[in-house]
Amino acid sequence: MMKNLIKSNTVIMLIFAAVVLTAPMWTAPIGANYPDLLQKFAIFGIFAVGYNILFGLTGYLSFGHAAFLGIGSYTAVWSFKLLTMNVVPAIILAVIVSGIFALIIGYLSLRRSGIYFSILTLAFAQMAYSLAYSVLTPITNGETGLQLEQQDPRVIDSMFGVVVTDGLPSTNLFGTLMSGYSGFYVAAAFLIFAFYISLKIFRSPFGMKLLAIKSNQTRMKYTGFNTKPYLLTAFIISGMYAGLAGGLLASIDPLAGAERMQWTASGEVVLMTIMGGVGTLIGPLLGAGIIKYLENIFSALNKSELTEIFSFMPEWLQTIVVNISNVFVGEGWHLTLGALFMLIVIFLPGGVMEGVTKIKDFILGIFGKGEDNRTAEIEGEAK
Amino acid sequence: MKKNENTPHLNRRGFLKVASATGVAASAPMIFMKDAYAAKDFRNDPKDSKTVTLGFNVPQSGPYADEGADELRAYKLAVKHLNGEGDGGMMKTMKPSMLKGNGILGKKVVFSTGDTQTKSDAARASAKRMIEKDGALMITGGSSSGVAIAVQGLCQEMGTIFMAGLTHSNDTTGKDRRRYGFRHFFNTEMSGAALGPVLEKEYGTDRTAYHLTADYTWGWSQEGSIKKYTEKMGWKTKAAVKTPVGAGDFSQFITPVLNSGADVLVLNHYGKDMVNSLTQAVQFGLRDKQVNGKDFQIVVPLFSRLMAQGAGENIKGILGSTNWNWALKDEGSAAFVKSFGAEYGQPPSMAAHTCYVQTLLYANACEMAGTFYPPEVIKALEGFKFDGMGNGPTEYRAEDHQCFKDVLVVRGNEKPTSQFDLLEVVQEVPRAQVEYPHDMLGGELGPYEV
Amino acid sequence: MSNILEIKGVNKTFGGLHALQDVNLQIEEGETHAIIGPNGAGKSTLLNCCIGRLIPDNGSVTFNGKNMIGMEAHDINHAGMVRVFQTPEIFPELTLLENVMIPALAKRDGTFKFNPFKSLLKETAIHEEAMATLADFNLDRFHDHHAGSMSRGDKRRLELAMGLIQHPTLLLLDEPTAGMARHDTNATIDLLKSGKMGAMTKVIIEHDMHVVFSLADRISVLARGHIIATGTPEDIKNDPKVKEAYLGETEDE
Amino acid sequence: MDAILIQLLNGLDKGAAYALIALGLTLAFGTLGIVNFAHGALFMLGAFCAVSFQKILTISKKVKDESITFFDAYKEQPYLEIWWGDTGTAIIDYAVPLSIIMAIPVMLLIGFIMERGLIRHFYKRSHAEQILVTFGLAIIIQEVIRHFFGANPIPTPAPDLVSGSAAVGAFFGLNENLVYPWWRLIYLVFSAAIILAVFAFLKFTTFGMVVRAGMADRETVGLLGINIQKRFTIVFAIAALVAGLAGVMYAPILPPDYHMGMDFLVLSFVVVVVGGMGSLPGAVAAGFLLGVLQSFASMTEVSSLFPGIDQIIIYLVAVVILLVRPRGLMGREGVFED
Repeated sequence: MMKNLIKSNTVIMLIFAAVVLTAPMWTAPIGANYPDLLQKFAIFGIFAVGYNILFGLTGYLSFGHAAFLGIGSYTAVWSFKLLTMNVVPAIILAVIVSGIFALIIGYLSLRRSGIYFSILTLAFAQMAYSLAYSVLTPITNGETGLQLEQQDPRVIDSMFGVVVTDGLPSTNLFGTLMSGYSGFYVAAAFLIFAFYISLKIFRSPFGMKLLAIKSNQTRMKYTGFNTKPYLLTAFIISGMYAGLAGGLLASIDPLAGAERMQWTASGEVVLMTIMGGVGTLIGPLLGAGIIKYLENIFSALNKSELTEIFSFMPEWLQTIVVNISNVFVGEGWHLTLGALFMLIVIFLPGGVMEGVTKIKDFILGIFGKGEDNRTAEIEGEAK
Repeated sequence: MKKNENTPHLNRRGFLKVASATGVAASAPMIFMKDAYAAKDFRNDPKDSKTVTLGFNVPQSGPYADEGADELRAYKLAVKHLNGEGDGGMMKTMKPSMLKGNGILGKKVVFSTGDTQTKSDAARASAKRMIEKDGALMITGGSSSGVAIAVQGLCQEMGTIFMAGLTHSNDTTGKDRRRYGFRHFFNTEMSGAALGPVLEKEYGTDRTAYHLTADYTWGWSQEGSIKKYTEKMGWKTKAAVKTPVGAGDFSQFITPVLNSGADVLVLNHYGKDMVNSLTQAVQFGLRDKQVNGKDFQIVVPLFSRLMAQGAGENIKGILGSTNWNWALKDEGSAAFVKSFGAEYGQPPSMAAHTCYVQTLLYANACEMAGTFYPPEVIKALEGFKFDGMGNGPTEYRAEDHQCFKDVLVVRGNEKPTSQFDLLEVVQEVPRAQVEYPHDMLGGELGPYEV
Repeated sequence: MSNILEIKGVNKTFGGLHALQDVNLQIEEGETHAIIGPNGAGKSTLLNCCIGRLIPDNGSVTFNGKNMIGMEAHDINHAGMVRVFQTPEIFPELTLLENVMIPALAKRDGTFKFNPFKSLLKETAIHEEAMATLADFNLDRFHDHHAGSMSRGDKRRLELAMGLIQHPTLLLLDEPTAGMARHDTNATIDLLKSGKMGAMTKVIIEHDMHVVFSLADRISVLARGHIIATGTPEDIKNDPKVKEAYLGETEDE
Repeated sequence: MDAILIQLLNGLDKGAAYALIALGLTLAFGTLGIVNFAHGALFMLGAFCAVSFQKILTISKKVKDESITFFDAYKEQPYLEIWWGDTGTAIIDYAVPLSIIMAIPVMLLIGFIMERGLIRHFYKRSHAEQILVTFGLAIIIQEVIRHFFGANPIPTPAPDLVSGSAAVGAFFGLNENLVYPWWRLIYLVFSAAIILAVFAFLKFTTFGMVVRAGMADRETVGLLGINIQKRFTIVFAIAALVAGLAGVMYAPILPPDYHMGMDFLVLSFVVVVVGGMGSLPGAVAAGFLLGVLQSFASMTEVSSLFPGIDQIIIYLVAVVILLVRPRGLMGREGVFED
């Protein structure tokens, strides 16, 4: 009974939406309840969820997805500059343009598999990055990043006679400004939508076929499937997710920089996905959240704040704890990141989601209801 | 048209106020309230709070991490001095000064820190955190022009004052200048103007230069300025080659210099690129060469002591410009070096100096304005003339928010007397020589009220 | 009776090795045709040439009147020729049920279909058919187990189920009972003889003579890349060339 | 003509570094099946062997500069110089080449510890997990180095005798002005020697034969029942050593900093893959090929024709090669394709 309830799409989506929309509340105790970080959680969540459609379902490890994030951002900023400050056209264009690039890059890269595929995607993304940083500066504004200017044409806005009072205009969704908490809620709405699509794909025959390709591609061919278009479709979808994330990044903060396309950015989404749990629905989101949290909160802690945090301890212990933990925060946040990567792979090979499953099993075990829990989501569906 | 009804003016003020003031509970529904603000209500107004928060946004990871660490040291020192702790440093030498050593406007100064990673995205995220979460009233720091411009743009949108750290590109106070952004550091135009005459004196007017330029905005800005001033005095430019940022091995760019007929190599590189290209250029024997009957010379237009450390022996005898050096003997510099040295056991870098000065200047402007309200603080800073902070009499030009002061031309020290004594000051180029019209570089400051 | 598969003059060499030499073979509709021969005789190579895994150097493979050479593997599958593999080529990470649903979907959806918004829950027809097929092979109680965790015998039967559910015109079976216990082998023979499977046209490669003589209507013997004999089980038993080919090689396997 | 010759030298020199790094990487790939994202960090550790050795040699007597009162500024004189005079100076001068003596045991030890402590538990795990764990390790190594040495590059000059340039042009009877730094020529020869040594080791020793068999077919070698575990450890240690030596000798060309490994990491993966997974000659050939092409692409004649080509040449070539040759220059079927 309970199990069926949990497996129902509607229930999952309701719970998911409730959790996402109340994020400003439950992130308060960990100090993450400010708009910028919440927006980043949602946007990189979309990026990771989309990446998981490629990597989690087909097993193809792309090392160049940041290129689509960057392309989405540039497209969106250009839409703000040329068309209108409304985010709707910007995001639609971002998704379409990154989809087109994903089609081209995917078509070429998918001619190879395994590590050869990975390096091809990496090479394309690095070319995009290098060119955006230097030669393509007229389009990308190079190192500084593409920014809005007061004298931008914005033809649609000027057609409707929107007056720019002073300073730079702001991005908006039919009048609702995109910065701050409203920006978070717009991004959250997109995340819920993106998650819903991902859930549908995971639980569709299409998704099952992608999983089967990951499991045994040769067999799929002899079973009568042309695997190339399946892989390409998955590649394009995940590229469009990245474009959506990039477009949202630019909508909330209208600036697009080349470093968004660098290999480290591509690597970041890979790490988010693996850390959270490849092929699980929620895992990549968790991974994105953890990495962004470390980057933004841990890097900002310093000794005086640590002293405050551990103030409940006796003084001698506090000094020791503060001195030890000080190594891992502030400029040492990279160390925490590295250590976390290692600990998770060593102790939780399936990512954070495996930890969640283990805890769930443990609790179920206590109540004597140990069930055969498996990571694949689909089989429960097909019953 | 629905759209028009809802967006009569694209103006973010109403929203900002609400978002900044809220915790969580108030967030969602109140976003839609507009224009419900009183005249001097502004983001992160400390109101009755006993403290005021400043945001120090410095590179803590990546290639400029050491520079960032030094900036942070300077900030912490400035906070101490503002709060009346320590020996007061430049607060005693700054003229005119309204600083009393009791914080700013009687409120104790506290700070939050962030890591720019020398990436625009990360720097903006970290600045936003300090503004949105920690309630920072002013953002300062950074070690690259790309980051400075990106954060400056953000601060304009957020209505938070930005006191730039190390940023040398013309654009920061040129085409990308902002009303809320202020730069104490000098720029490539001033480097060119200062270096030009010295180069003429040292190497003559009959020279042919070869530029290697880091392929991004700062590099181009630097190349343009040096070209402008060297060509003015009769130098020819043989070639200007762009090199990829972070190339590591520059051999393929250096070898063409050997037989190009040029007798000066200008390295428009900074940081690791500079260390690598200079080290390798020296290995290729460029400094031992004779071309056109003259000794081959290398010029590095922007120097910093931290980078000089990385280049080791190779820096000896090479000319460049710098914003400030700890060996300066004026009263302000001495006071700063003394208190920095006492605190950390080493001299401050030029980035540290700029950051320290910027913090004091902001605090003083608040005192002058008698409020934290940014437009009033901005007005207090605009056109502010001061002295006693190194670099002689200085002015924050109102039209572009660029500081004008003496620029140092330095040379890598041939005989250092200590591990810190890497640069010797060749000339303190007077301010008048490096000044340029405010409209020369274009750009719009934008509005006071956002 | 008409020939459903016609192999004419097929040659295949690997480097210096002549794996298939001028192979001619006709499979008639409705028959169960066994191909036997010593190890390395070229049996698997022959199957691979039929399903597009290998491309013969020359000769023709005609299935249902259509030339198969150069066709993509997935197109050959949809033409109606389906292969069951010797080493189980299943989807180890998927459940048994999913393993069987995949080929059923292939049959329905064709080589490519983009239906990401259809829920698997709504695929009741496919679901029922898959369960029924699993039941045919006595696997239905394991339907939610991962295929990778099953025993080798179960995997072989799963393979058969995956082939069967596509209702192929011609089923190519590569040693369907290899590695099975005697008990399982007999059960498999019964399966292949009766019901839907029994009526299907089949080509079986097999070592186990017990299986061959229990199932085959006709037998071809392949030795060193040549077909040396084709005929009924009785003919083959008495063929001197076959005896010669197997003499001295009886110890193989 | 001269320009081409010298760019060829540049390219070979760059290629030598790429080839050396890729060699160790592909050795670990091919035999152990491990995707080692910490390989760049090993290169960096090698360079820091040179740095630490130099630091040890230059432990100095500090004479306070009395003119500076605010903080302690010293005039430093290494004890070696004080004790042994010119001999001491000469030893310090040769710090980088001498540090090889230290680098060999250190790198072997690091490789040994890494393999025993971590890598061996990941042979059977997915590539994704290998990437995550080795990347995490690389970050940690980097941060530790930064903790001790700071983020700034540290100058590690070549010995005085070879810090200048050799008159290559005069030697070949070409343009007199054609010179090339001694140290780069030394690096080239050194790389060639290491590459040959590794190849000879694999070719002519029984140990090498097992390793090569392992690269051809890992499963079978496992079945041979030889103590494969021990051999794997040694192979990994050798890979670490090769990376480390590449780093030591590169230090005078590129003043080491904590991040230099990451800068080379991606590039070395591209080299390995372009060469073909698991192929040692492929990795070496690809290293030299990409190095030379990179040099030529930055000639003004080329880059003015195709703006930006020097920025992307490596990746462009990688794409073209991988599309034309499915498994890189010399890769074999079925290796790392799933």
